[in-house]
Amino acid sequence: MQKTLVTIALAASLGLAATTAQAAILDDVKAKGYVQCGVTGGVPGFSAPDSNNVWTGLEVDYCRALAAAIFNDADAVRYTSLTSQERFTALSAGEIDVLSRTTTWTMSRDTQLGISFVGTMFYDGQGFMVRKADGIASALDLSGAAICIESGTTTELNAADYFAANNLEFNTVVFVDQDEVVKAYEDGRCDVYTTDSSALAAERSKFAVPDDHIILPEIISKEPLGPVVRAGDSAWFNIARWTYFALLEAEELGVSSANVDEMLGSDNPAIKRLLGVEGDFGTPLGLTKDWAYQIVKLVGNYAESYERNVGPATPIGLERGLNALWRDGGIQYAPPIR
Amino acid sequence: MTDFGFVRADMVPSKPAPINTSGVGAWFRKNLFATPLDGVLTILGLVFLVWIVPPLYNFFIGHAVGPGGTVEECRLENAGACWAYISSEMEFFIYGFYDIPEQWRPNIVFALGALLLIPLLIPKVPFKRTNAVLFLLVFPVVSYFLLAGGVFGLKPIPTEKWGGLLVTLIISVVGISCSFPLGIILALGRQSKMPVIKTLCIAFIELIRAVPLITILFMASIMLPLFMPQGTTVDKLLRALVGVTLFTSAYMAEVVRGGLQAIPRGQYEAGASLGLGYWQRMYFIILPQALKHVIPGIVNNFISLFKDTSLVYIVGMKDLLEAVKTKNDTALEWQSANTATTGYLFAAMVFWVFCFGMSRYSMYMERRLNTGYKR
Amino acid sequence: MSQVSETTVDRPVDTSHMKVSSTNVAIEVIGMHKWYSDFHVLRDINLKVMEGERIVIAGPSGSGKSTLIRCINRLEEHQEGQIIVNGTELTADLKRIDEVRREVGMVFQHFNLFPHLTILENLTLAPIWVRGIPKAEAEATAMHYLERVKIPEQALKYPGQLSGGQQQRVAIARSLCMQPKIMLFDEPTSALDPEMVKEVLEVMISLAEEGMTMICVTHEMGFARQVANRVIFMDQGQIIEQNEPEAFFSNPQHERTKLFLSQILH
Amino acid sequence: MTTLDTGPAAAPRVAFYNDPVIRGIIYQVVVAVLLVTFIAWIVGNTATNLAAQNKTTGFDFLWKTAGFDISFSLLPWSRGSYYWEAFLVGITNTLLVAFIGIILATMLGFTIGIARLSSNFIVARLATIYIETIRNIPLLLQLFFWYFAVLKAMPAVRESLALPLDIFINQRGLMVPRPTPDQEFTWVLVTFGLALAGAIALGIWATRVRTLTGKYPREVVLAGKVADACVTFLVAFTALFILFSVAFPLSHAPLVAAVVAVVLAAFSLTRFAAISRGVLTFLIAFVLLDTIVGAMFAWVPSLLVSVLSAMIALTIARVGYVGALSRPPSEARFPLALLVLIALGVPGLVYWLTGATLVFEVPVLQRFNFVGGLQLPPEFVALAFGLTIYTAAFIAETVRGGIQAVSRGQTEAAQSLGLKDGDRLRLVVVPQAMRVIIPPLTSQYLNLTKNSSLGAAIGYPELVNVFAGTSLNQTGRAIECIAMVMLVYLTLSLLTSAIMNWYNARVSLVER
Amino acid sequence: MRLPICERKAGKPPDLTRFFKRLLPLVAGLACTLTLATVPAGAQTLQTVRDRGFLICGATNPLPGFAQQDGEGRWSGFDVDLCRGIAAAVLGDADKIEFRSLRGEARFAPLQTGMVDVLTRSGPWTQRRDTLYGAAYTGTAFFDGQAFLVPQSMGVVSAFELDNISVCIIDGGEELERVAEFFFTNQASYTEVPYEDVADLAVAYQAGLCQVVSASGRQLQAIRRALPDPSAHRILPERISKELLGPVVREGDTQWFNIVRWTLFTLINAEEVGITQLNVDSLLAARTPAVRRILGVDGDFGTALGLTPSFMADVLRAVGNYGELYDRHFGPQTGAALLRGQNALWGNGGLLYAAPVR
Repeated sequence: MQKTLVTIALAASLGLAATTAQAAILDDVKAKGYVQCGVTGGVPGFSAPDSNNVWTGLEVDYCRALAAAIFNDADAVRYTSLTSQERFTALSAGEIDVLSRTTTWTMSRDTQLGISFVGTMFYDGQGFMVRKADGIASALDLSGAAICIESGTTTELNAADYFAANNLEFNTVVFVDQDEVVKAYEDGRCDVYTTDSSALAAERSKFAVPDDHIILPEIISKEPLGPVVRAGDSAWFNIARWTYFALLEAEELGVSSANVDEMLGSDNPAIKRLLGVEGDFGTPLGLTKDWAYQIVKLVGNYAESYERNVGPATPIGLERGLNALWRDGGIQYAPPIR
Repeated sequence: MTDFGFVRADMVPSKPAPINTSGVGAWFRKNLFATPLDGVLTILGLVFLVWIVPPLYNFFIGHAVGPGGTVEECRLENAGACWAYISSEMEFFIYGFYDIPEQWRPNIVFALGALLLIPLLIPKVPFKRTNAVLFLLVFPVVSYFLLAGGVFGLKPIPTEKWGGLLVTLIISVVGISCSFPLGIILALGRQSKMPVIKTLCIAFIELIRAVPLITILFMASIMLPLFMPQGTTVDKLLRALVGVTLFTSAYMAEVVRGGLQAIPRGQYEAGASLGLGYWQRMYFIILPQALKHVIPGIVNNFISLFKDTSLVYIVGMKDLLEAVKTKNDTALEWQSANTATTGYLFAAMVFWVFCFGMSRYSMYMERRLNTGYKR
Repeated sequence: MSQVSETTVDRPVDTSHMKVSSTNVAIEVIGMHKWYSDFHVLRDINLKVMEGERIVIAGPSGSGKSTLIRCINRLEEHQEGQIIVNGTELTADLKRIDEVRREVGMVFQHFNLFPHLTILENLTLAPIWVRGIPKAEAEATAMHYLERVKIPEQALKYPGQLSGGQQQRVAIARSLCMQPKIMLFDEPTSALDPEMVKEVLEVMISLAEEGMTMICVTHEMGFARQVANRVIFMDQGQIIEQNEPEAFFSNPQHERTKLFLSQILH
Repeated sequence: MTTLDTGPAAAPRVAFYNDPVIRGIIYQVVVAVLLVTFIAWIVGNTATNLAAQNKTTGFDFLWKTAGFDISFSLLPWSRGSYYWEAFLVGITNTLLVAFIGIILATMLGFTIGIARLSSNFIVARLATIYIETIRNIPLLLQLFFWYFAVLKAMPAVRESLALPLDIFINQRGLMVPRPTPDQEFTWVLVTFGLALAGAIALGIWATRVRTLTGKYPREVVLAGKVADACVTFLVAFTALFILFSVAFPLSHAPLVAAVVAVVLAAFSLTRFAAISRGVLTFLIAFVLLDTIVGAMFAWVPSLLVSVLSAMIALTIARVGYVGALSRPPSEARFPLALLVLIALGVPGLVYWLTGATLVFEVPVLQRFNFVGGLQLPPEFVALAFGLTIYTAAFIAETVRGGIQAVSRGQTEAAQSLGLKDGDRLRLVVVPQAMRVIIPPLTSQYLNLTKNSSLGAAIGYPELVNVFAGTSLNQTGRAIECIAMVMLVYLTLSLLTSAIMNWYNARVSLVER
Repeated sequence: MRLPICERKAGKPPDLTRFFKRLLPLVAGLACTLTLATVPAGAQTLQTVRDRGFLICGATNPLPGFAQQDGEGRWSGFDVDLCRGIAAAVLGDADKIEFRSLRGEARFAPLQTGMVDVLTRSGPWTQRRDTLYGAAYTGTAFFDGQAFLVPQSMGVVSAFELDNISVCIIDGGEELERVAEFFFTNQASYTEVPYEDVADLAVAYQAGLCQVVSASGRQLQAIRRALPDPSAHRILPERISKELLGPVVREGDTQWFNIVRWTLFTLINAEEVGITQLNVDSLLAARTPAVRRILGVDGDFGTALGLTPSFMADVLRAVGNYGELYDRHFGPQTGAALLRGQNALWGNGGLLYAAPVR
């Protein structure tokens, strides 16, 4: 009996084990027919199963865009739900082709773990929340306002630095705990509440009337979250990088999934290049000419993905802020496709 | 009566016990008010019940929002458990990300498993051997191909998409059926006279038993990729299976060893005197007796294993518990005060039913075979 | 339980002390009934035991023999009737129970020695902690009784190291250390191998020779014949017949008794 | 795994090798070779992989600054601390939660285990329900439940649940008073240690004398009587004081309490001791019941609660009274009160004489938060709570098994020898039960310690979380971190099993 | 790193259990193999530079402000300072560089053949350059784009005010299109005056052949600096195209890529937390975690790159932070101040953003 069981186990393991070659990730991805994408266990807006049990989110859309660029099929993605402990090992070991999992780009990770950050899909960082009725539009209007803040954290230091740098009067009400800070703000103890902007949004969604509060566009500390690939395969790095840039470029050029087909007829050379009507920018990447067209067609541009997953219309309710395009006051900026 | 001779002429008829030793009153007296202290304990117990039962009833049933309810009802001030949330997310809890149109496949596997397992568990049903072979050898293969697809025109469904109760059951069933033989081999190895094999088995068993399962799974998830040749990856489900199986087999080995030690020397000698080889001796004589001795321990291990499947969240599998937790965290549309509690309670009930069933079955078998330990 | 043997002691039994001379009542049971919940296990038991009397209780299993003697030192509670031991009536009063138990020794079928204590400690435990006897004295007494049961050399061993017969003799010695006035034996030999039965019976006989009041539930009919001055036959929770051993064995009156004796004596 | 690959199924079939000795050697050589190959293969792979990922190995990272925060630490910790300090913090946090869990689980487990054997239907059934519910649900789920469903649903800070003794519970965890001893308090601690040792020594001596002579020493008996009276006074005074100042406010509460307590203490020295004891039992029972039941049924009129409590307390008092009646005279009684008094009273005296102060820094709700006191984070509370509840169910079963393992015959034999209930338990049942209980109990303790690693799932910074989690994540030194963590558990386990082997060898029953 | 256990062959193990005794050598062996097996491979560029003793650094075309040669043949400028920063990081000495000005389109060839180690300016970052030439852009050092140079006298402060003007533009690239598009969307009118060469633009503007010049910001800056009175001219802040300039390295050497990328990020991060060339040493005692990390007081971010733990402090000591670098070459004291604009930090309205040192 034991023998047969061992045989079954071996057979199963052979069946389940997949292999990837280290060197040419693209070839390997093409060979297996899908992109293996590392995601979170479930963070609403970024990567989480929706009500149909399909992975959705900003980071998931990135993976879908990658798949669209390679296979012309945004669904050619398999998701691996990873804990924060195992994410980098999984990436280094080739279990996943790309890690798109609320991972903050930091120096130690970028340089010590054998991985490369592709870019910043989402600029997170400390932000401010105010009551809508106060009519404040920018953090620069906050001079003298009472700010609820968690004491002894970098939050406090960041805020102090920001106010000093902008010559604003800094007036804080300090608490030891996050919940208390929220409570104090809700009770009207202070005018402003500051913490990481995605947390701000989450807290706001818990308020009785979330719409009475707005999150200001300014972000004053840095938590750049972005996709990560294994270091050492430049071709794959370039694909990952330019997929991200294509999402931005499409938004900048006003190409969306809705109008991408009519845009094929556009006279704008930048659009022509993006959509592969003019020039061939796919081949150097190892992709087809219309790679960016497929991305936009199947996934949409950055703005669409943002609005769909974390934008103001969703329960997450995040304003674009820093994540707006450079020309709209944000810092999302892509080199041109040329 | 001082006179010696006495012969009873009429038998004393059995008469009903005095009212204070029988009937409801007696039961009450004996079980609830035997001594004043007992009475006090009874009253305190009742006070406790009066205190705890109504709120529990209200939470679970009274004020609970039934499966057809809406999230608004769940958000009411005094609403109880939000069963509507469970029923709306049930698919995820059972199948995880498994493609919805393909969910008939796990269903068939469930049905097949039940169909093969139930007769196996009922002692009276014949064809045990055939049944066991079907369940242990044919069923896993069929299930694997049915679930994974890729043959006979079935849509391939990668294991990353499997989840919920499906994964919990897969891991526990495979873990149970693999760790059992492995545990026996380890136990035999530990009893072996060959120093190298003995040392290895002891080292393996003791090492595994010394560390928490969570670290074994950590190894499976973080270190295994480092140990493998470059570019080789091992499926996550397989990793969880291997981790859980190895872990349980060490415990199983210790239980089996207990059984082996309980077998008198004479049995070994008798086996040897019949000219049986080592494996024949073990298979026909020693193991059947030893295993019978330790059924409770084995089942306890199975229960632990079943509960331990919840740890596979470490390797990123969405088993039942992790599926519930994921939905608790991410199903914003169902957010209410009791949503998370309801989710956990649901998972707890499912786990409880399985574990309790197993323990009762073990007690039943124990009584049947009448070999259980006194403890 | 079902094993009924007729081991006898080969040596002549000294019956000189065995005549009941006392007129003091050691145990009196009057109209006693006992139920296990609804099961009427002892029915209308009436029994008077004089000091120095040796009574053997026989009967098929389940007839209530053991229950009866267990009632006598209140290991079981009776519901109706009276049990008076040494002039003390047994009630729920803990003090009286303690008093009675101090006077009544009991030997169990399964010895019930304390496995975690040495033989000597088994013997001195109760004298020290119940009677407050100094340890040295208690040990001297213990050694005395161990010699009586002929195993003084085992004093420092643990019960687990002794044979069944030795254990039962230790158990008897343990009871004797409390210097009881009455000894109850609950099938003392039925858990023993035949060759060990004899050594235990030896001890019991020598005890009888000293004039100890004894109630003995046993299947050892040889013992009953040699030692008892009364044999009680019980069935269905009641005393069916009682008589002097000779008369009992040679001329049973009740049908039930006849049947029983024919079965065990062939 | 390798050991399996070489099941003797691969036995050479050549007749020459049928010699069992040679065959055994061959098996072993094959296994050893396979194992070594396997290890070499793994090591080779690892080296290649690490090189390919441009990763370094070694333990040098331990002397680098960690740069992350640990939310809860007994040792001083800052972002600038080193990784080896993180390792220590992880170990201490693990040991802390394990230690507290073990103590609480032992208490709860013994209670439940004994309750399960109770002849009282309700008590036994409640205990059974507890055990069957708890041990059939995964611990991880229970931790999630306590942490996410219960603690998060606790009241906010300003609506904290106030428990007696200035303990507060809220979303942010458990706030308990923090003892702040001063310099002189060291002496109190020292005296406490000495007094405790003295009391134990006295107890042992008295018992020895009791065994040798049959009586406790005269002085001890006398002192025991006095101590009985003192303890009676203290307990009565406390209960009465609470009663008169909280439940039924009375002017001059301390005075009244003192007078009544003195009367009770005086009675306890006379032949009316049983009455004194009954009254005392009533007082304690009533105060406790009135408080607890009152808190449980806040909506029931307090008078009703008081009447009910009084009735129950009366019954308990009767039990106490009857128990006291059948108590052996003080000459034959172990002088427990005396020993307690020595162990607590002497340090108390030193405390008073030296003028040492032990002020409890009470957590105080300031405008928005509790300040002061010892604030235990919710992760800790949830983990300690979950581990306690879960392990207690298993300990209860162990205890039940241990008690049941002592056959009824042992009890009956002891009874028939005339041993009193207390002596019977102390001399016969407990020693036998404990030798059955202790080995599995130890493995439950070990399990609890290992299970504390699940704290990682709810964010309690124990060893696995701090070291195999955060540190590993920061440094990427997977092998080193996990090996160190496993080594800690291995050490704990080997130590425990070494102690257990020693214990087993010591207590195992001698058999033929 | 070496375990003591490796050396002694498990002489007298502690008296625990028997199996542990046997396990010990096994574990020891495994631990030794694991801990000793190491080596980062493929660190060629860094090693090459180290062996050579100096860094070879290139940029396309000399361009005033970015890279210019003084009378003695010494190179200075924004690009050169970037190189100096990298040299400081790698060699600890900012002066150990050889700067090469490369002309024409052939600029990637020297990089690929290893003739230069890094290009600090090589034409704007485009997809083709990033993917086709075996080069990799490490990040953005300078945000640029097509802009307008106007005389101060015109009184215009924004490009949106421009109407009815003549514009000198380079012919041949996309510049013409951009301008056309810009004026079309603004519904403004203009006349284009196309020229073949950048040098001609300056001449034409000076000669008054057009009122406005439109070219990339950096070219306008160069033109403006060449004018007799730079302060009489203004570069309008709007950028009508996207051009990103940044250091480029060969593809495939991740370590070198990271060194260059993080040298650049160091400059930006330093400006953000306020570390300057002047205060870098006094800040060694600072308590702010971000400062301590950059200066190598807390943590070690250098070793993994093959550099010293304090390499970021070395960089800052040598060249200052990004703001200082910018001001040195485009600030008011150059006489032709170029507003930071997009090159301001992200918190100050610009686009400069670097991942944190953590």
